[in-house]
Amino acid sequence: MSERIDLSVNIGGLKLKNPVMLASGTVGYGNEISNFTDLSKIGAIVTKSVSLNPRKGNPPQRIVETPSGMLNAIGLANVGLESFINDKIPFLKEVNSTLVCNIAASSIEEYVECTKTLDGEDTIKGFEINVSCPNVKEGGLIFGNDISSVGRITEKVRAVTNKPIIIKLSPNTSNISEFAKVVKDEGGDAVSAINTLVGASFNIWNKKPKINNVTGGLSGPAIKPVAIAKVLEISRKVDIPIIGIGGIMDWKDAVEFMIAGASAFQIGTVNFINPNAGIEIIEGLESYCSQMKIKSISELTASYNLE
Amino acid sequence: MSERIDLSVNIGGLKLKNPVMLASGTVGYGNEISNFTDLSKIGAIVTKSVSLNPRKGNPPQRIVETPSGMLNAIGLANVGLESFINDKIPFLKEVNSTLVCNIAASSIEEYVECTKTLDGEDTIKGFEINVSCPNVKEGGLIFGNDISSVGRITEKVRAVTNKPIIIKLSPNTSNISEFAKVVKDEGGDAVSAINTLVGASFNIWNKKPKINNVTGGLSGPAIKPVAIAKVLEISRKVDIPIIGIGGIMDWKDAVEFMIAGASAFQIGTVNFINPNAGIEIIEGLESYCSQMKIKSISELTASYNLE
Amino acid sequence: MQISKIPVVALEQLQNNVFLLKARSKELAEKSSPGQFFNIKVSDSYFPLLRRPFSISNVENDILTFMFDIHGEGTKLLSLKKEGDNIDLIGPLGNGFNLDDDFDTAVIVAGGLGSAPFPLLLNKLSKEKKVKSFVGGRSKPNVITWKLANVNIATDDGSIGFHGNVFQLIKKHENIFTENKCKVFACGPNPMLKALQEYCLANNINCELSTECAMACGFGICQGCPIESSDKKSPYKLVCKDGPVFNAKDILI
Amino acid sequence: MQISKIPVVALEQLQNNVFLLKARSKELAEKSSPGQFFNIKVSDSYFPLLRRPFSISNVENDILTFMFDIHGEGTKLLSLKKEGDNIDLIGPLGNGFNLDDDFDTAVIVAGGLGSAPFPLLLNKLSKEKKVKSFVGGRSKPNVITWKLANVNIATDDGSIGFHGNVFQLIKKHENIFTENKCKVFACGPNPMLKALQEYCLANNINCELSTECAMACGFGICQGCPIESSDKKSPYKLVCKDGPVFNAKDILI
Ligand SMILES: Cc1cc2nc3c(=O)[nH]c(=O)nc-3n(C[C@H](O)[C@H](O)[C@H](O)COP(=O)(O)OP(=O)(O)OC[C@H]3O[C@@H](n4cnc5c(N)ncnc54)[C@H](O)[C@@H]3O)c2cc1C
Ligand SMILES: Cc1cc2nc3c(=O)[nH]c(=O)nc-3n(C[C@H](O)[C@H](O)[C@H](O)COP(=O)(O)OP(=O)(O)OC[C@H]3O[C@@H](n4cnc5c(N)ncnc54)[C@H](O)[C@@H]3O)c2cc1C
Ligand SMILES: Cc1cc2nc3c(=O)[nH]c(=O)nc-3n(C[C@H](O)[C@H](O)[C@H](O)COP(=O)(O)O)c2cc1C
Ligand SMILES: Cc1cc2nc3c(=O)[nH]c(=O)nc-3n(C[C@H](O)[C@H](O)[C@H](O)COP(=O)(O)O)c2cc1C
Ligand code: FES
Ligand code: FES
Repeated sequence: MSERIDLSVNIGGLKLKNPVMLASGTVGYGNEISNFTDLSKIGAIVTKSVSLNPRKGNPPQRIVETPSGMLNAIGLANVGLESFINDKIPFLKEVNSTLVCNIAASSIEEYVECTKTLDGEDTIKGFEINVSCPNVKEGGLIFGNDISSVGRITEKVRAVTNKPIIIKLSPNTSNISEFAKVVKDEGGDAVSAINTLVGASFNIWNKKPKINNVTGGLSGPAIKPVAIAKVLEISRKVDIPIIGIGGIMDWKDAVEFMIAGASAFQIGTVNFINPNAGIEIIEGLESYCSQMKIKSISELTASYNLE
Repeated sequence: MSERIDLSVNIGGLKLKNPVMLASGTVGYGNEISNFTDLSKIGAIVTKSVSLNPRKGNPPQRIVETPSGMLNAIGLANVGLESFINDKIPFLKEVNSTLVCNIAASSIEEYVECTKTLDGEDTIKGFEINVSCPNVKEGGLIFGNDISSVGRITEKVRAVTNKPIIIKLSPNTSNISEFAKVVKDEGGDAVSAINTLVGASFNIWNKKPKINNVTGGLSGPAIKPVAIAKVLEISRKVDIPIIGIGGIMDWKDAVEFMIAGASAFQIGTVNFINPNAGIEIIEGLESYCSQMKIKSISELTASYNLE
Repeated sequence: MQISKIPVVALEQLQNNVFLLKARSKELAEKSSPGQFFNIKVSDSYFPLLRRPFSISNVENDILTFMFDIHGEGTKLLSLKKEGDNIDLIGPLGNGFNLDDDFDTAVIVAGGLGSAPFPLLLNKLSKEKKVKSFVGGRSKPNVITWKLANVNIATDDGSIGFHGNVFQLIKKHENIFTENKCKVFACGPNPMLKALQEYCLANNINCELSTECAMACGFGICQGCPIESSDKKSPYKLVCKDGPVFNAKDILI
Repeated sequence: MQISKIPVVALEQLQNNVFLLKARSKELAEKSSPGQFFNIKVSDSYFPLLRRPFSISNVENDILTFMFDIHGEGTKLLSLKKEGDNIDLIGPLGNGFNLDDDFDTAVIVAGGLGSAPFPLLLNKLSKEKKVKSFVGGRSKPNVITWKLANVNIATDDGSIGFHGNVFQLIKKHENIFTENKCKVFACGPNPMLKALQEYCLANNINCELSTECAMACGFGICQGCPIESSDKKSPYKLVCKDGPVFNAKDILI
């Protein structure tokens, strides 16, 4: 074999051994998926959005399949900050994978409180601030689609931690790069794009929404072209590291995101279908790089050729 | 068989014998598709966006398949107003299907000029104003994502025609119902939703965009859940007739759109795969209505049950 | 709990719209217990996107059997599998039926495809236990009695057996609950499970219900499959991980 | 030009990665002429979404033959068709080769799968005409000479025939153009077509090129398949409707 390819990446100070991250809400707290895959080889795990207090989540039905996609309205079901620290972090510590903690909240104060409390946890190497969950009444898209809220959240969270801050952006907007710009201006280290698209589906026989919450978030291969366009838009307009997310099923999709501007990427829905996808993607990236004579994977980022 | 079901609909003054419309840009000017389907049975044909002067359109590659969808960047290739009137309308006249003329422009004056010129054509029963094409440099989304532009276009076009005016809205925004509201306030008769979502795709071997225009518009089943959510949002917030569009492949999808709030619907991408889809949908609607004991299809509109 | 690719040895039509998919794996056969399920990839592409959950219907030596009907796209593709194909599946998943309780008579209650998990259950049941089965369906072709014992049938249209639903049929045989130390094992549509749950709780009969729910992952990472716990203070349980089999007293249907 | 469902009679492996799909339709067989194509639905679902265009490779009595290689998802699905399946296809579409011009020698030029349309062309060619074929490929397994006559072969790696590309091979046989009244019929990768086009235009040789392009509809309603016209003033031509065969002088490649 040829010489070793350097897969490591640095996303605004967050150093990962490779660009493969497992997306928030699609790996739980690591336990169950560790039956299927070697988490210690994965670049980073992003934990399920945690909020100050536990959330029960939405009543069923929470998910429905759509063409090449799925809608979910989990409603940020999570164990809450305290139980996260006491019950979940110990397992995640053992895993020996870089940990990014995703935080969701319904007020700026709650974001700040969560970040402050978790800042002391050594195991957590960075924060992903979820300002874009489409499935909760408070917070969620009310923040995510409002530039000044996103700016203020970034600013206030920045004030309480020195660890890398990633703001997870909503795609349900016409100008995602302006959101990325405000994140940069307020001291955020990176953005992740995209969270799910708002979608809905009806049962034609009883005329009820298939998702109890009426609308849900669309993920999976269906949204990949939209996500690629959003990453590209940010990449062309704003100088900030981007974590690409949306419909990645294999290493080819991952390479596409990196070419379009991503420094790293997250895989979500694919974990449900192939919980070992992350490892397979790492292998695919290595052989792609060696075929393309790429020595360091970071060369791929924003390597698009638009003539 | 049971008694005849009334499939006719009235969309803000535009009367159709059934709610099936063929979407702009997906039926050309009717000639070619008439080899495969009986256009006289279709509710309405919406012609390819016409602009004042002919447009050559974008260089190839203009289309690419994506998971359950396709991206296109045709670039509003069209014969221009004069040739449309002289060469295309005569055939469309013969077809005996209701004709809606879709207009695209890069300035408000151009919209007005086109509408005024076409207003005299008896064959044209209504106008669909395309303020949401993602694939042209001027006009397109610059208008479509700006509420005041959409308001002004509606107002100015309203001033020059008494025929029904439908504004075709962009989904690439966080608040489509506000756009629908301004259309209503400025005298528009209906909105159609949605046009394509902005998407992109890269060839990972040469790092070039697969679509020469870099970004394209995403259509097909992949976008159906997004389109349903947009129709529902408008339906819940604004009292204006809605024409649902996005990923309809069969009568079940069409019913879903009507339940979500649509008074009629358009089929686009499916025409490329099954150019007789419109007729099959009409048949499917009829048997659905008789099974559900629906006497008039308009009862279906916004019949959602959200508890 | 693992991802496996195992060879199909047969795809048989049991009756009407009901199929049996048989596949070989010694390892999975040994690990499987009644009431557990596998999450099966029905195609080689990502269309349909999600896996489809199926109960383990039976295990004979190293052959696993799944029983299904054609419901939509996914089950249609499954019905096209043939000998020699490989199927990709995750499992065995979830918690199955508990056969270690103190009972002398197993009362099997199945509605429609709800008969699926019981051949394996009867297989694993100690030979000393008695079995009484109640099987319901819309009409004769929907009644599945494959490998069941001591079967009483109910059909909605009366085309075979008792004319009425399976719960009404059980009520007609109420005496078994007083004459034996019974445990009820049930699988079928929600209204059936609900009626049975109420009845068993009211009459203090030990009862386990196999539930169904839309699933994405099937192993606890998506939180897509909640079911209300009867303990109002505790959050939802997950059908895939905490179930799919629950004791009637632990959940609200 | 119609939507048809016709039965597959055979799926044969011609060589290596090259397959022949044979399907029966008297009506379509009669309507098909060389260089035209059909837009084929490769699955029963809407995945993959779009149809796939394939040249008509041959027609024998009421049997249509398509020749293809496995390229991606669509052609993989097509290769799984078997006798008794029905395929759904639209066509015959587009404008094929014109065999009525004044020429005595047909010069066939094919690169890789570009051999596909020529069996039918030779079939329809008047018996008085002479034929000279030049077939190129990367390596021996990529050279397709099925039902061609008077074949000269070129391979990039020299594993069979001339070591070089098919255009270089033709140049070595330039004398045929002076010794006969030739018409060139070509199908293959763009660089090959381009070189040939330049050469034929420079030497005043009548030449038709079969072009390829991503297509959505295949019959003129999507405008997805433009090709630059050599007349700078006229807008794009459509590959599906105005082509796929064009005279070398009419387009820019
Ligand atoms: C734990 C468990 C065990 C099961 N065991 C069996 C079995 O042994 N035999 C059998 O025939 N069926 C069983 N089912 C139901 C089976 O999973 C569905 O019939 C199947 O998923 C339908 O897929 P489809 O693509 O054909 O239908 P579609 O309706 O097209 O499926 C669309 C989506 O809805 C989901 N879905 C549809 N019906 C159900 C359902 N009843 N329960 C859960 N999700 C559903 C599908 O998984 C898919 O995501 C079981 C379900 C669960 C949860
Ligand atoms: C008029 C015409 C005639 C053709 N005749 C033949 C033939 O006789 N034999 C044969 O093997 N191939 C032929 N092709 C090419 C054939 O259509 C593609 O190989 C096929 O579409 C690949 O589909 P896929 O899903 O396997 O590949 P994928 O790469 O997965 O396809 C993805 C998308 O790209 C399109 N695409 C991929 N390759 C091509 C291509 N070369 N040309 C146009 N679109 C492409 C597909 O249609 C699809 O929309 C012809 C193409 C055209 C336009
Ligand atoms: C079931 C489910 C739950 C999710 N939960 C969260 C969450 O708690 N927090 C968050 O930031 N994103 C959440 N997401 C969004 C994903 O992290 C990701 O942004 C999205 O699914 C798109 O990626 P994919 O197409 O690879 O799935 C969730 C997605 C799914 C499908
Ligand atoms: C190839 C193509 C060309 C289109 N051209 C136009 C156009 O000229 N004007 C317009 O308003 N919409 C145009 N559209 C958008 C469609 O009318 C429709 O809004 C969109 O495709 C979503 O519907 P679908 O998913 O059913 O295709 C075009 C769509 C496609 C796929
Ligand atoms: S199906 Fe994913 S948690 Fe149960
Ligand atoms: S492929 Fe649609 S116009 Fe040519």
